[in-house]
Amino acid sequence: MADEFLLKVYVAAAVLMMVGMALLLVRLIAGPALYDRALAVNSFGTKVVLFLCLFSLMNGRQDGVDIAILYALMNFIATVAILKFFRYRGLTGPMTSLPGSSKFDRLREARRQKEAS
Amino acid sequence: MNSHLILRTVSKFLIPLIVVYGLYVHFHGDFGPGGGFQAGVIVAAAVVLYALIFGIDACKVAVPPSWIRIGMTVGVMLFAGTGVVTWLLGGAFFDYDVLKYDPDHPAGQHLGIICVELGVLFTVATVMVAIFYAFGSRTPDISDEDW
Amino acid sequence: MAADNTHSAPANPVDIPWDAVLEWGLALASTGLIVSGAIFVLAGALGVLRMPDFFTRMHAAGMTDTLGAEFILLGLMLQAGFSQMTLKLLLVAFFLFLTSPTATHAIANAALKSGLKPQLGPYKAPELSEIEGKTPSEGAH
Amino acid sequence: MVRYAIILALVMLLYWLTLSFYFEPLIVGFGIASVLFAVGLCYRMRILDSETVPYMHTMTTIGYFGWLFLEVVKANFAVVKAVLRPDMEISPTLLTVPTPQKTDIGKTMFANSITLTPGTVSMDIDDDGILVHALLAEMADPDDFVEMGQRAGFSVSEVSS
Repeated sequence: MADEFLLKVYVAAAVLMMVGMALLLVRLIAGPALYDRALAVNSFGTKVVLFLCLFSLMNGRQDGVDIAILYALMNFIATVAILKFFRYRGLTGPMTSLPGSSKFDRLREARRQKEAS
Repeated sequence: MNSHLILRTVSKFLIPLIVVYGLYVHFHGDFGPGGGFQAGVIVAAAVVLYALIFGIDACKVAVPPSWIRIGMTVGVMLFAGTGVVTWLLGGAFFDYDVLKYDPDHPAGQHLGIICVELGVLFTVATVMVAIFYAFGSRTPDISDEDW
Repeated sequence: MAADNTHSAPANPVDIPWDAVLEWGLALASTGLIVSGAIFVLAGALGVLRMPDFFTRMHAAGMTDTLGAEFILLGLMLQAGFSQMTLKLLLVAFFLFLTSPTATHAIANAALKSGLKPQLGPYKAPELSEIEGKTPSEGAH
Repeated sequence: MVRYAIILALVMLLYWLTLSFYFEPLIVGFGIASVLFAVGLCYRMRILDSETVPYMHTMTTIGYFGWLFLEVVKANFAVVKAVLRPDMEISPTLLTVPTPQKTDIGKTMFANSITLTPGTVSMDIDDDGILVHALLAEMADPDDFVEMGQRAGFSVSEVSS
């Protein structure tokens, strides 16, 4: 009884979320600046995560939640990579330096300079 | 103070979590979605995140290219070596049952799959990092006006 | 169940089906959370579509990421009960709580550094009659 | 650093068990191997410090997240109203909020809390403080952020690294 009712609720929420995703796709295509598109992709990813959670509870399986965790993490990395590429025109340069300078670090620094020369 | 402070702190926090998650995906290929290929990509993604934040030079110190070369080779050798071992033991190529025969329980299958998947994990993770190093080390040859 | 322990009452006139009440209560609570979360998500998407400039769109997207996500995940957690699924959903919620503001901050920072100027001061959406007179490109911005 | 490595290993093992829920010796053994690999990688990456391992403040952080969630719920309705109104009366404002926190992780917590609260997004962080973009003019009061800043600083105990 309650299960059938909940199934309907899940389907309704999934449909609402799909409408939201369609709206975001419009922004993704129309967005005047690159950053609008990056924002739309990031927000789309969040919705995909929620959608996967809904879907896996609907099926009663855990696989979807695993993929959702992964998607949440990869979404972050993808956003950082896109932004870094378009800001520095490359993925290599450091955005920030590593803290600390222990003896171990100095040894490694010496080794790196030896390799470079 | 660097304006990338927030990115740095959050990324540092996330790197071990991503690595452990990748290896979880690897070792649970039996029970859920996962396996060597996906796990390799996830572990490589953690390294790529580190390289994005701290620069590729720091990343090459942490994960040296020599390790990458060794990892690629070891992975392929683990994969092919499992097949050769089964072959030498008298079975067909990748006939895992020869490794440890047990009529009730597919122990040989488990052992063989673990070895093969470990090889896939090594190869995929290291090749992904190698591709990132190779592409990332290129200087952009398109001028800014062409974008 | 609770009625079984009270030995003073010889016959229980109205046997309340506690299991069904609990089940329906949980179902209704999680329905409320999930539906309101989905509405927040939809409102966020609508905001991303109709806000005037990039920096204001960011707020709408952030709304989706926080309250919409947390409400939906809370509703799902109520349904999952005490199980591994709840722990995994908690992890999803935690990662979203951590990564989505960071990603929003990173996008905002990159846009600011690349020279995108935020549009400041009071703003009102143009009337429908005003839009019709203009060219589509002006209306979209 | 050894202390951080041990704490990180314990927390990662807990995380693995949460994900896995198989308590057979073989799988747990694989888990321990994975945890050791992750800690080793962190050691190679030179990120074993109080920012990678902020798990000592878990209890205060959970309390802070509870308070923050209420703030988020309160702030959300104003934004939803602004978004859904047909005439959409908004007044974007920029302001600078000082950061009283001493550690980087405290500052991160504060900036992320500002971003999480709908209607305000932290855009840049430097020595002066955090540059905040507010959607509505009434949200752009630096005094409103003082309590959040104090709580954010308290939630990570503000022990200098």
